[in-house]
Formats: sequence, structure tokens, C-alpha cells
Amino acid sequence: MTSTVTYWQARAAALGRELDADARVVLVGGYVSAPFNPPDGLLEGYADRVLWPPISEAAQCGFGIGAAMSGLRPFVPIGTSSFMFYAWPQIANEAPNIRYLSGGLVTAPVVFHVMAGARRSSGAQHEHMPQAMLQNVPGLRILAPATPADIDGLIHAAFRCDDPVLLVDHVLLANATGEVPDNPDATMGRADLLRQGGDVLIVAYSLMVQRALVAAASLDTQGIEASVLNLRTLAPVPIDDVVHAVQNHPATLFVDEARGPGSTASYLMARVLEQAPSTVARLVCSKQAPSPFAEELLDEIVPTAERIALTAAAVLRES
Amino acid sequence: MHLMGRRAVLATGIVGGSLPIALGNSLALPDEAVSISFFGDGAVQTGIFHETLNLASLWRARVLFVCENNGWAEFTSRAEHTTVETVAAHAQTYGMPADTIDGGDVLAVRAAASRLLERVRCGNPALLECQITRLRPHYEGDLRRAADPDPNDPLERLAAVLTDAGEDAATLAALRRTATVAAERALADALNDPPARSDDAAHLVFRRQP
Amino acid sequence: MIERGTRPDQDEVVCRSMTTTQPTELLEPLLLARRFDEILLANTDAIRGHFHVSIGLEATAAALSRVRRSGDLITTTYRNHAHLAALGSDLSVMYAEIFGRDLGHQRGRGGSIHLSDPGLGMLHTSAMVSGGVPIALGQAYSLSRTRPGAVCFCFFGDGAFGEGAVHESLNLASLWRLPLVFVCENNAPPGDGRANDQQSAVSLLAIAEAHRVHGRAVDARHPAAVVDALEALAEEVRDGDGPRFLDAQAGRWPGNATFFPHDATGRTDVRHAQRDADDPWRSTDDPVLNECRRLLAAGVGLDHIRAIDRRITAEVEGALGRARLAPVAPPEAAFTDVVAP
Amino acid sequence: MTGPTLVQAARDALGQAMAADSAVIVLGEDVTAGGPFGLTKGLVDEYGRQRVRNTPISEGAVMGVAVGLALGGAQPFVDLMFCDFVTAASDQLFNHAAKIHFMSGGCYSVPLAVWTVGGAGTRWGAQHSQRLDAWIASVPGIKVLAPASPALAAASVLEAIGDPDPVVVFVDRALLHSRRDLLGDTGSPWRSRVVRGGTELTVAATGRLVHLALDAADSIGASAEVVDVQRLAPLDPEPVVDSVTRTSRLLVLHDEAGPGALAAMIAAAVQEAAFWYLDAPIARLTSPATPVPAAATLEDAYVLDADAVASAMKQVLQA
Repeated sequence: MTSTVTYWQARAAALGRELDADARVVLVGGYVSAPFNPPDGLLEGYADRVLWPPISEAAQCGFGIGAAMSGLRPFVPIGTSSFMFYAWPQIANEAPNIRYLSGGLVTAPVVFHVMAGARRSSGAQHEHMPQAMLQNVPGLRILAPATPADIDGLIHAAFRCDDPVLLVDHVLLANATGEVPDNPDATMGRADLLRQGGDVLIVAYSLMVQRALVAAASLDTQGIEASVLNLRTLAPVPIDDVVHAVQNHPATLFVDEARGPGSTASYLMARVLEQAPSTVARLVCSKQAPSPFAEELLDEIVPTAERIALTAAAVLRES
Repeated sequence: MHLMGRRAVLATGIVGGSLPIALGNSLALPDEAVSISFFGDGAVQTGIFHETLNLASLWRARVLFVCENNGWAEFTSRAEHTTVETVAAHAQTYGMPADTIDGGDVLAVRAAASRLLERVRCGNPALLECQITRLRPHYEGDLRRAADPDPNDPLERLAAVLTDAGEDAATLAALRRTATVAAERALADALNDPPARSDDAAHLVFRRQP
Repeated sequence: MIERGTRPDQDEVVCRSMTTTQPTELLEPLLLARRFDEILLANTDAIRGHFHVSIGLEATAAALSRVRRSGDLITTTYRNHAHLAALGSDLSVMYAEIFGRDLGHQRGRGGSIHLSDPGLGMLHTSAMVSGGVPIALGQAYSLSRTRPGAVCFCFFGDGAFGEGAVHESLNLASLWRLPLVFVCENNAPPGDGRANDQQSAVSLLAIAEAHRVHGRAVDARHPAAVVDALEALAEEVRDGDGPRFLDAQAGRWPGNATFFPHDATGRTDVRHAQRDADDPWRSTDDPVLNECRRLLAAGVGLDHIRAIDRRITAEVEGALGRARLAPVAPPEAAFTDVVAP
Repeated sequence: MTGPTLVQAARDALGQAMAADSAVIVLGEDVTAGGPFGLTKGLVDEYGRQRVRNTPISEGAVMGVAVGLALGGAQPFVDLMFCDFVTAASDQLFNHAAKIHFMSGGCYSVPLAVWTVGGAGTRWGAQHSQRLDAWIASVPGIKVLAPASPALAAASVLEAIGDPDPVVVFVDRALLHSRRDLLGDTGSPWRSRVVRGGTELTVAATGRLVHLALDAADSIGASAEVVDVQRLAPLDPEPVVDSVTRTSRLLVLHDEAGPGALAAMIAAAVQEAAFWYLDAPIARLTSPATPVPAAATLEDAYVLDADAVASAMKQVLQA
């Protein structure tokens, strides 16, 4: 059985389910849906399970880590991902090292949640994709849902993982619709082939999956059949699934809203080329500039469905 | 969020982000010149606020910190963010002169700012806490929190003061008209401006391309 | 979350040297900590890399060993040897970690600056200035929900007040009335009317008070005074009265340097407690000698003190010997425990 | 090799810059005492405490102060000791310094120089041994130089101070006391360049790994062309691409932990630009995806050494 819902509804339902299922779950902050999305009733329904820290990101995130180490299951919504930098010492330098430094005795199963990426007209200081940097932090798991079923399943998986998790969410996914199974698909670390086509493979995550689907539909009209592979997990990246999909296509695009250097896409491309060196591949990343406020400028920087489709057509001409 | 003037105005979208920048700025300024840093009461709970005030005092920097305290940090009231009553109390901890005033009274703001700026010019950083009323929601378009029901509009209050002082209604109306016309003209100019040039986006990253 | 069953039960550990209420009960943890570091300084050939010692700061550690109860949690810093040693952590395991041996609590991954002992409620040691302070908030919150009456002791140095995270944490602890005892091991000389040359506030206590975290300042050259202060503050916190702050003002051991300590004072001779010395370290600052002086004044004989010292020194040397013989960490251990299997 | 060590050369360059321009101000913890590695040794005696400013342990505020100084017309030079401390300064560096030129539409630039040291091999453990250059290099708006010889370090310091944009000079701790020269290191620090000619294989490396690559090439007698990729942002892959068009094989070396974002970006850039020239898959050698362990045996297993580089080169040659 499945039901069709919006992404924001699926997210609220999944969090509600986890709060109901486990008394140790606590929200350290509330900006997981509101004010970014329509009211979903989550914060009102679980008011006694939500702590509201001041604008003190370092203390907020450290709090989550400490609570996780000592038996709770904290979910820490940081809100706009650019604000993570204030908490960087905790997220990048404490949480991921705890299991390792303790010789495996102590774990910090905390879930950090951010609204990442360009939400349009928020400017350079509210539209970061900092998770690309955190790929280089061993010990942290990074999840990036793209569909209602993803957010449902990955929230379930995050709460069952004994490592610190970063859940990379995107404001512009809120109104995506899709089917959600009755039993969450909690597979972490597997990619999902959302669309099958024999000419070109588009590998993407988060909002870029939705744009890749739009691009694939427009490629259809040009007689180009595109597959779309949704990564879902960025660390550890589902490399086997990607290599397998790549080998079944004559050309591949790696699409990423992060900037090229240090992006998941460039890492994947390098990994794939080691295992499948004859692959014709292209990166479609945000260009190397901050997010501009004006939409005309932003569309020059962040990959659009149009740019994805154009690059796909171009790479096919070459191969 | 990032409106910047061509002469010495910087805006940041990160709560607390401009505080240390104002401090650094003051160290580079010629004698007598000062830096003024505006921020909301939400910034007071960030670590950077405390790092900056400590440094400013330690280095006797010529900075006036102006806190526009409307009792709200983003969507949450001040009482839910701290047990500390006034922002000025923090400044005093770091050995700075500080005042808490009615920020809706523009004449009081001018008087207090002038008083503190004298201290600042002598190398004593200071903090002015202006207690004000939030007249609009956290951001335009946020429908979840209505505007405060009891607007303490500083313009209306000044108009009342001027009226009491004998200013006639026609003069006040003319002032309002002048300002409205200027704003409307600016708006019209902006709307007539062509959209931002898309090739600008990547070119503005560096002043000098390596 | 601690995975159970892999280390000795913490109640067993904490009671190791606390079974009696002898007048010398404070001397033992002080000497354990002091001898641990002194003997370490004489064996630097076995240390690979960076380390700090706790010499001069033993009073807070010894006080912790008196005040801590089973179930309490502790966050410490890169200057942690005294905290573990005074609480009765296995000294050979500590040495082993510092020497990069597999026997260490962190199996060689952490070294001196990340020493922790989950069995003692020290779950993770950050080596970043202020790194453990926000983490202590969450631990205290967990305790408030699961173990009423238990507290989290959060240790940090005076330099941490430069970091914003400490201020955010003081405010949050106060706002949410968390069961947290902030202990600042303050060995910075006071500045000109200020707490120190890096702080503009008149005192560190004044900063904590500004965040509505009340507390005390204590002369941490005198261990007995620290016990009284820490005990009183911890009781208030256990009673549910929110967090407290202790400014433990220690003397500065002359051997502290930017990176590596040097053995500036040699082995402490407890007989100096009876003699006049012309250096400030021996005459006024050394908490171990000060505790010996207090005991002598209370009628404890020097011979008795020396006997305890000999026993503890032998214990520490035995631990050192075991650690030196322990096998080095196997290279493959570098690649495990990164994430859950 | 009788010239200065890398840190001495950098110190002399810094002194030279301070003598030439009174706007240059040095900020950092313990800088009046010379800093932990001697970078600022003696400068306070010549230029006084106003221009050589000791700071409290407040990395966030100090980086912000430097941004403000730069905006006010000074030329701040921040000694950030360990690159791990960039975590605490990340908001000011990534969200402010990097973006103010862009956000102000070019009104203001931030002539900020940052010196930081990173890398494993000296038994400092997980929180003081990371190599975080990929983070810094992934943020548009920051230039990153990673000099590998005393002459290049001096040139990098001078260029960083003279540049109108934020420049981070990233130095391997293992090279601080090295006196070893490199071919062509009197040239510009802004371009990657060939430091050893060869025909069978290109090795792209940065920092200490340049020296390891040279040694490994000698030890196995390979005709390897070694390219010193010293400008990490904006990344300068063209000399690598150019070399690969001649050698047809590429090994990328980088000391980052985990996925190796910079190495991946170099690999991706070469794949896109020189795909038809490649005779073998592009190989990358980066540090393992674990935190940096402290114990000698563990850290030695973690750190890339000449043997690892030599065997990676052999593999690429045989592929």
C-alpha cells in the first residue's frame, strides 16, 4: 500500500512517527519545516518534545551531540544550512570523531538537519551546500532525500543509525509529490533508479533529481532517452549502484548543486572513472560563484533543467 | 539582506556576522572616525557577540554597538532565549559604557548616541540598547506571526512631538510628501532598470582573476 | 551512547580509593595525579607527539574525586591527566594511550590530548579549546531526564572564555536550568584590574554571572578549599537549582610552555611542606605541598605522608612499567571504528 | 641545501611586506611570541604590538576583525596556526570574507591573507592533524595557495598580502622546516608547473607530496612528469591536462582525508578535457577515510609515504 503526498507532509508524518515510537527522540530546535513550508502541525502536536535554543548554533549542535552520547536520540534542525558554519567545530570536529577516538566505546547518534541550497532570492549567505565539504569528514553519514518516499525512509534510517547523521534537506522540494509506502524504505546507502532510458544516465541528488526528471522529460521530446539515478545517500556514497548504472549507459552526467571543487559529483566521477574508465562523463555543477540574489543571475550559477538537458544532448553528440 | 552602499556600509545576512567586522573596521579607520554596528537582540546569544565585545574592550576600539532590541529573535521571544534582562548588562561586564533607552523615541536615541559616541571617540567602545517594537514580521511574507498589535511607530511619535512643539500640520504633511515622492521615484527607477546581467554572476567572485 | 559490558562498572572504579574517610583522603588523588605526570615527564622518550600535563591543577581533579557520584558525567580537556588519575582511572591504560599502545582506552587513536574513560563518565575528550563545553549541555540534559540528582561536570581552561561557544553554553545552561557544574581551571595571572590579559571583564565569575550562572571563585592552590566549594556548588545543582560556575584560581606551574612542558621543578619532595622555600611554586603555589601543610597542621605525621607517597609512587611506576611493555597499536586499528559496522 | 627553511623564508617575506607597507597588520594567538612555528618570530620587536597583535582564543571574532580591517584599507595577515581551527573561524571566512566582493556588487574587496598549517605525521591526533584545504578551496571567493618550497612560500606570502581578494596560504606541517628547492620555484606561485619532466606518466601533487613524487619517480626509475598543483583555488588544472596530453597517464596525489575532493576535481577536469588522450584510468591516492590517529603505528599506517606513492605509480604504469 502506498499513498500520494507532498514532500512536506511526508516529512512531518515521518518525524511524528519517530516521536511516537521512541520517547528518547527530542527535537533540539524547530525549523525543520516551519517557517520554510506550510504549517504541518508537527511543532504544535509535539510541543513538549521540542526545545527552542537561542541563536547559538555551536551550543545547539554540541547539545545534540552530548545528549546523543548519553542516551537520547536528538534531531537538531539547524535551519538554513549556511548557519552551520557557526557550529562547524561541533559538527565537523567533535561528532564524527567520537566513535573513533573512544576506540568504538562511545557513539553519538545525533541527526543534524539543514535546509541547504539555493531557495531563490535569498542571496549568498543563505544558499550554501556545505555538505559537500563534510564528505571529507570521516565518521559522518550524509543523507540527501529527493522525494516524499526518500524523506520518509531516510528519516526512519537516520534514527536507526548509531553514527552522527547530516540530513540535507531542500526548501524547494516541499511541494514535490510522490508515493510513500506504508512501511518506510529504510535502506541507507543505496541509490534509486527513478527513470529508465537507454541513451544517457543522469546521476543527481536532492533538488537536482527533480530537475533531472524535468530535463529527462524534455529530452524525450528530442528522442533522447534518459535514466535518472537518485543517490539518496552522499556518505557513504553508493558507488556500486552508480558504477552499475554507468556501465549500462553510453554517457553519464553527474549533476550537483554544490560547486564543482569538492562536490559529490566530482568525487563520484573520479571514482567511476577508476572503475569504468571508458565512460563518457560530464559534470554539471553550480558554477564557482556564490548564490546571487537576482534570479536571472542565480540561473546562471545553479544547474537548471535546461542546462542539464543541453549538456546531455551535447555529450551524446560527442560520444 | 545584503544591501550595501558605495560608502562604508556593509550588510550581512548572518546573525552576529557584522560585529567583528565593525571592530576590525574601526582599527583601520583614521583617528576620530568610528565604526557603528547595528544588530538585533537575537545576536546577543551568539558566541561571536561575546568574542567581539571582549576584544573591542580589550583593544579600546572605537566602535559603537547599537542593539535594536525588539524582544524577538527570528520567531521566538527574548524570554525564551535568555534569562538576562538587558543587553546593556553584557556590555558592562566587558567594562563598556552602555545605555538602555526607548528606541521608539528618536530624540532620545540621538541624545544617547551622541553621549556614547563621545566616549567611543576617546577609545572606549560602548553599547546602546534601543528597546523597540517589532512593527513587521521577521521577514516580509511570513504570515504566521502578525505584526505587533500595539505599534509604537517612531515616525508617529516624532510627529506628535513636533505637533506639540507647535509645528503645523501642513509642514509635516509636506515632509511626508517629499519622502514619499523620493521613494516612489527610486522605486520607478529600479523597476525601469534592466535585469541584472547574467554574465556578471561569475565575474564578481574576485576583484583580480588569478 | 555507551556500549555496555566492555569496561569495568563505574561504581566499582570510583570506589577504588574512596573507601575510607581518612584525613589523608585528599592527598591520595593529589599524589596520584602529580606522580603520574612527573613520572611521565621522566619518560618522554616513550611519548610520540603532543602532550600537556596537569601539574599545578591537581586540586580541582582531587576535589572532583571527592564530589563526583556514580552516574555523574564529566567533560574534560586536552589537559586531562589529573582528572582521570585522581578519579582512579587505570594508570597503565592511561600511559598506554599516551604511548600509542593498543591497551589505551582509545586504542592509540587519541593519545594524551583525547584521553577519556567512559567507565568514569568521561565519554569523549575534545582537544579543541571550548570543544567539550557545548557537549556538556546535552549530557546534562540527558541526566536531567534519566538520572535526577546526577550532574555533569564540565572542565575548561581560562582561555576558553575567548571562544563564543562558552558564552552560548552558559546562556543555554541558565535558560534551561541544566544540571551542570562549569569548572574553570584558571591558571592565568590576573591582569590590570581584569580577569587576565585576554579578558576585559573584571573576573571570570563576573562573565558567568552576566549569563545568570552563579557560582564562586576559589583559591585552587588549596585543595581542601576547592573540595568545599565544589561540593557546595554540586549540591545546589543536584537540588535542581540550575547550573553553577566555579572559578578555580590555580597557581601557574613554571614548566608550562606553549607546546611541550618541561620538567621545571623536578620530583615533588613532600618534605618541602616543612621547609621554607624562596620560589613561589614551592612556598605558596603547589597544591600538593599545600595539602601536606594542612595535614601537618592537623597533626598528621610527615612519615605517614611519606609512606602514602611511597605507596602511590610505586603504584604509578608499576603502571608505567606495564604500559611500556604493552604492545603497540596494530596498524589495521587505524581504519576501524570510523562508523558503525 | 643551505638556504632558509620554508617557515624562515615565509617569515622573512612577511617582514619584508611589513617593512614595505605600514598597512600590513599581523593577527593571531601568540604572534608576539613568534607563533608556534616561528612564523612571526621577532616581528613584534620591529613593528610593535599595534601591528603584531596577540589575540585571545577567539578565532571567529579574529577572522571577522581581519575582514573589517581589510575593508577599512588595512592588509591583515592572520596566523591561524592549525588549519583545524578554521572550523571555529569558518563563518567569517566562508560566509563573509569569501562573499563580500560578490555581495557588494564589486564595491568592496577583502584583501585578507591567512596563513595556516595542516597535515598529519606529527602525532597530534584527530583534531590537530587534518588537511582541510579542500574545504577552503571549495568556497568560491577564496584563493588558496599551497607552496611546497621555501621560495614559493615566500612568494605566496607576498602575493597573498598584495592581492585584493582573500588568499589562504596553506602549508604542510611536514614542510615547515624543509629547505628543499623545486625546479622553477622562483616563478609565480599562481600557476601549477612541471617540476620534473617525463614521458610515461603525469603525477599531479601538492605540498609535501610533490617531494614524495619526485623521490618515488627517482627510486623506481620511471619517466614521470611531476606537476606541482600549488594553486588550489581557483583550481588550475591546465598544466596537468597539458602534461597528460603528452604522457597519457595520470596519478593524482593529495593528502586530504576521505573522498579526496580536490584530487577528484583534478581527475574530473582532466577526464573532461583530455579523455581521448588517456591510455589508462586516472588514479588517485589520498589519505584513508578515517580521522587521524595519534599512536605512531597507527598514524604511520595512515599517512601516505614514498612507498605508497611509488607503488601507485607502478600500478598506473602497468594499467
